[in-house]
Amino acid sequence: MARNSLVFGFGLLVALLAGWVGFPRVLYSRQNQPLAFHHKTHAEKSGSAQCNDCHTLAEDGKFAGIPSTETCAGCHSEQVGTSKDEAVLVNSFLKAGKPVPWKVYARQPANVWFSHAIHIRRANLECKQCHFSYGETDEVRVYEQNRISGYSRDIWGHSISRIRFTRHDGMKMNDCEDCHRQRHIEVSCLGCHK
Amino acid sequence: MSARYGMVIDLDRCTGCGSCMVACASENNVPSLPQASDRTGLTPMLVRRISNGKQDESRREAFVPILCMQCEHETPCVSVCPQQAVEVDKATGIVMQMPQRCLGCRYCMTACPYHARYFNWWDPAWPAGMEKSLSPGVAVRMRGVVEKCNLCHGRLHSAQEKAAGAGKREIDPADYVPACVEACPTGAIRFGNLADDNDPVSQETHSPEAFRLLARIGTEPKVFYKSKEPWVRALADGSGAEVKRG
Amino acid sequence: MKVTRRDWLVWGAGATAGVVLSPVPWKLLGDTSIWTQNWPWIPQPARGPLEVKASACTLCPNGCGLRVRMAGGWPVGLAGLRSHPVSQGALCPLGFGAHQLIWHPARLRAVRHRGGASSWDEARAAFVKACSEGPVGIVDGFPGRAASSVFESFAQKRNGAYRAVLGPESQALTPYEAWTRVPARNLGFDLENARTIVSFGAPLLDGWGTPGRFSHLWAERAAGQSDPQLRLIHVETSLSTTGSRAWRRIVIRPGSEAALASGIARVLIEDKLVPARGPMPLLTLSQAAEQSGISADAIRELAHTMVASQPVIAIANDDNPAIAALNVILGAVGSRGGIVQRSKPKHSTISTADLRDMRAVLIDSSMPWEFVPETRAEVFRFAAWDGGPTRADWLLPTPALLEDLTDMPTAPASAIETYAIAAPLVAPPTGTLSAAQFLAEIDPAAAPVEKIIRARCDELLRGRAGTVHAQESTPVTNIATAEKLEEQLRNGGVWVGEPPRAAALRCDLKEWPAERPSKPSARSSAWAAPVLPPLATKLYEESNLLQPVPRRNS
Amino acid sequence: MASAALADRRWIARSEERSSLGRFLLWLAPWALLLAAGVYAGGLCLWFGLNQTNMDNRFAFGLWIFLDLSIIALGAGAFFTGFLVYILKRAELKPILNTAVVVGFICYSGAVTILGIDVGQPLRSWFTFWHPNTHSMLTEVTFCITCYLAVLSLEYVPILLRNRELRKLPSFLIFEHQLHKLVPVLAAVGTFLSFFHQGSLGGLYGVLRGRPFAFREGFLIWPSTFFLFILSAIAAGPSFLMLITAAVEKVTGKHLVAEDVYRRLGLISGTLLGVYVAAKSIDTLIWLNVTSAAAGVAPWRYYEYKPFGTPLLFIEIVLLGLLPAFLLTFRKTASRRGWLLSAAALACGGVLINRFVMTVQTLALPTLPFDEFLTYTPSWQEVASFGGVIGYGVILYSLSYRYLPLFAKPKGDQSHVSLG
Repeated sequence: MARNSLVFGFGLLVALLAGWVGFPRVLYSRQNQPLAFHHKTHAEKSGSAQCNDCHTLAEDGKFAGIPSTETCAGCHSEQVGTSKDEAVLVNSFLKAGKPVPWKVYARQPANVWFSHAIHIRRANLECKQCHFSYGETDEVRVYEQNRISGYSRDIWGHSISRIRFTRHDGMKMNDCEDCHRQRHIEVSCLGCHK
Repeated sequence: MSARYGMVIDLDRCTGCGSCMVACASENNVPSLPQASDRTGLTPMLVRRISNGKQDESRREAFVPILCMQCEHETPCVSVCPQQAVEVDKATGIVMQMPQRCLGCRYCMTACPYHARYFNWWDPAWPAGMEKSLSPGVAVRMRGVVEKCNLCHGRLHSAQEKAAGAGKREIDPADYVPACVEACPTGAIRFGNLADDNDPVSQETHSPEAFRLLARIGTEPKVFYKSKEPWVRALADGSGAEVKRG
Repeated sequence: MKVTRRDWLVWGAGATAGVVLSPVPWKLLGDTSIWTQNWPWIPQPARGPLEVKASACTLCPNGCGLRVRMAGGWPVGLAGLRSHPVSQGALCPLGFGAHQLIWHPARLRAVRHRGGASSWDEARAAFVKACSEGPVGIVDGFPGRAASSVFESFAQKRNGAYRAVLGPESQALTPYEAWTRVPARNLGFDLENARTIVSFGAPLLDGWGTPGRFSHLWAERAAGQSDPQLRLIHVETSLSTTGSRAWRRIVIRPGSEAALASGIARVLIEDKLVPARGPMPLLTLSQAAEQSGISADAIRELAHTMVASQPVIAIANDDNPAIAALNVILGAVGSRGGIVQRSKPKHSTISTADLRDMRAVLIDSSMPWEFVPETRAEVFRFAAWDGGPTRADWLLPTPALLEDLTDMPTAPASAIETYAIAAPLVAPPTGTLSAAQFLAEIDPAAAPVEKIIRARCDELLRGRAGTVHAQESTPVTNIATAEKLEEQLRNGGVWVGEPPRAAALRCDLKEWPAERPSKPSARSSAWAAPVLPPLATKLYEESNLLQPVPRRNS
Repeated sequence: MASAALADRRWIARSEERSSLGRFLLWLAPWALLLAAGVYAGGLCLWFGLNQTNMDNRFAFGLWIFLDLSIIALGAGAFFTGFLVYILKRAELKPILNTAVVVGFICYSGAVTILGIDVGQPLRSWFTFWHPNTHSMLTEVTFCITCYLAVLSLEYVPILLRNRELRKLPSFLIFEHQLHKLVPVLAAVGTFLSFFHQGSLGGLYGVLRGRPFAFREGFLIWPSTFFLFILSAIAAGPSFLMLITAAVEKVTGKHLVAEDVYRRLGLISGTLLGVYVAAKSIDTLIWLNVTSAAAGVAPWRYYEYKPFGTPLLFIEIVLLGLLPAFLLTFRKTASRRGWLLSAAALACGGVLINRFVMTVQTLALPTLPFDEFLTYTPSWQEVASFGGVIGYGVILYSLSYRYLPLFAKPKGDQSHVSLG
């Protein structure tokens, strides 16, 4: 019997390790951003502290998202500094007139309708509320993509168990719902889906 | 403050041109599949031809645009859906169909007396390049789910965003007009907030000429019809014997 | 130690328990269903800013005002332009799906010669050779455009023929040319002021003239009213939608429209319902009754009803002179609510020169695909789409709607003069040329469309008449330069001339025209494109609203 | 071959006489073919979607739903026999208990499989458990059927473990004995679940106020069809068991259960059928005179459409209801096997017709005044995939019959018999 439980426990352990440690590594593919963009540096150099200095929210409620290459060209019309990425930016994107294929961590699927205007202008939420303080760091995060659903890992959140250690993890529907529940805001399915 | 969006469709004004059908399909990214027939196609807005059955000068025809009736009471499709893919929105009264939640059991289709629900029998497809013409407000549905008229909900979204951008809570009614209403050349389809007594459309629903399809099964549709012709008003009755198809 | 079979079983049991307690099964369950919600092979609309542009529809001569929603630089939705004075925010059902025509599978993208692949150079060479060998005919579906005058001047230089083929709406006006000495293109039906309209088979509610025009009138003044301000009497030979919607419906024998018209005219004159204005019809009332298949009393009753609420106007669906003559008797020609002359006469003339003795015939993309010139000449067919089998020798791909600069003159049968410009909103596919561009390449001396349009704007400005209808309407006199005017028109503005002066039109009809049965007109529908928008299947295949059109959507 | 035959014999109970392996395989072959065709057809539907069927927007439900409802009704014998034996202590029915369980398992697993193909998005069907809409009859059905299928599997296991070879493993034997203690509980649970989903299947249509032909008033949240379906199911279940058993006796040429078991089943089936027919007639009258009128429809208009119409109503209630009820209960006829079985067949037919009327006729009839009466013919894929289920059923039953003690022998130790 003792031997039995030992063998059983061994099987259990192997499976648990595979499931909790191995599986996430297999499930998500890791992709680098096309350019090493540093939020902090840009904030300092351009002297713009506010998110919406670059990620503008227009009067008609339209949110610009990631700034266009025209905005980059404002400073980077010619190479600034000597880094390899700098050359790439100027030559293969700005000069070529091609948009930079950023991988968007917070990208929601096509069936989701999200209005920054409503959340910022009406609910006065801070960008951090959902986007963490990424904008203040100088790290270039690796973009992790779920191989099956194609979602960015940020949607599910980084803890595979969805037991959050930081409040800012996960942008799943449940996370939207939690926030809405706290604020007693009732939204129908098509309130956020299209 | 919660609205009850509805319609009054003046059947005496409808000439059966079908503009509403095409405008609806274009707005809602409804595919046009060569293999689809009048029994398997997707027509969230469908104009049906009826007549008084005569074949001489005395023949009268009418056209009945059929869309989701937005039933207010005992909404047949909502109670039957096993996984809450259909709901009546408290804020707008719109009966909402969620293709991403739907498992395609089609129980709601058997429940709908108006045949206003459609199943995606095929994967949606467009000729090469035509996907660039898809309207951005609406996600394309996948094969194997039910869809129906959501009262151009994408347009409500843009109206809400516009209001929020201007820091307003309420949308400007002019910003939210469904595609079929906008398209109708004779103004036969009128759209408004039935909860607002000052809304002309809401007042029209009380006219003696206004009626609802199958009124007596008690689903209280928010889509009303109206006509001066008695034989057309007979539509209100399920057993409307004097009405003939086509 | 020895590993037994039992050990494996136990180990497996443990592993199974472990897997169940791990995220693997649950996460996979979730992600596979999310996958079904975002199947990679299902196209989704592009992300990008939405902009709204105003333009004009160029699919038929009516040129309805278009509100174009664009996303990512491509049109994603069409709607009517409310500010357009004639179409008044309406489009035909096909128009609402027209933006997808750009991507229609039948889109022509390369020159074809007798079914085989060819090139613009070969086509140009062949056309130049033809021009040098004999006269060329040019066939135009929407006369009066800048392109039309390119065609005309080219044809004149080559002592060839320019021919415009008219739709039924304009054809119904041709008989008056002889009696009023005003070209039919400058005449119009003043429906807006009529009280009684007698249509002899004209499908007024079923694709006649500008879609928004009559349907608006009818909806506001007639729909559902037992004693309407606007009485629509529909004479038809087979039960039609317009008939079932009309205030009165009269069913007669096929081809007997003229007979009925004569009968009515005779009653009008005999019963002194109208002052004697014209000759007595040749047909007696009994003959008319006998031919049309309705009783003499019915005809007399009809005549009395017609004049009961005036102004009254009769509208034919072809160029039948008898119905035109009836209008003369009714006093409808040159009177308010009748046939009127539009404010600004255009000098362009409609030559009905036949194309039999031409060396080559150039057919513009504005002509319906069905049109077959009665000629043995070499045919150069311009089209944006392939409509299937054709007798044309050359198929030459042109820009489609929203891709080409075109001006849209007054819609057929309109009572008011209008002028609009459809500016290109998207770039046409490489390797496409409009007929006008093609001719301009051959004859560098000829003025290009851009120049002509500018000249016309200049002309309008100097005319100091009319207003430009856009978001708000501006009198031409308040516009500084032709550039400004053109810019406004290019952005969806519509120039509208002064209201017609009915009395300006003089008409004398010597004797009653010879009877002849009505014949279907050369072009059945205004729709010029050889294909229908894909979404037309909603009307034809996916519902039984309309009878299927077999070839059109191929 | 010889060694195979030997191995095969080792698995067959010592006391049992079975045909040679060769003959057995020969018997399975055609059914295997049917199953293969079914798997192929079902695969087509899963891969290309439901455009493989002939269903359409009006006929959103078709052949599959009709047959699902039917076999679930016929499978009711499983829970009902268990109920009679363990709850009502009708020991004389024990001999057919195992067969009842196997038949039930086949019917339910088959139905669930077909439902899996019938939905447009099978990969999302678990949403019903995650976001259930408690108001939906379909939710009730889904939950009960899946739970009851689990119960049936648990009831199946002990039978499985009675296999000659498997019994050799001591742990299995212990496990089986434990399970056996559980069986009465399972029977009780099964009964409860079955009552609900059989009813909910009826409710499925009874609640459709949008389909006046099917809509029924009822008791609390349950329309009358809820109770009628339960009744008809438990009435037809035993009849179906009789037919199966008789068929097995015919095929194997063995005398498996005592004559009085048949008569007992017949009596139960007949009596319940009588009650059902009475209830159904009352329900129909109420619908004709009250319910339909309230919905503003002329009830008789629904019976004008051929090929259905009043004849079908007569066949359903009288020919396939009243008549078999009489034949099954009337001593003279009930004592003759021929009469008994044909009556049982009629009874089963009656339930089939009822399910057909509720599903297919309901959808064929117009609801809007300008609707037309529609018909639909299933595609070969629909037919074949259901043929697959039949093939699967026969194969599973044959295997169970060959290697498991389905029919406890009249004499022999009771412990065998009790193993249900």
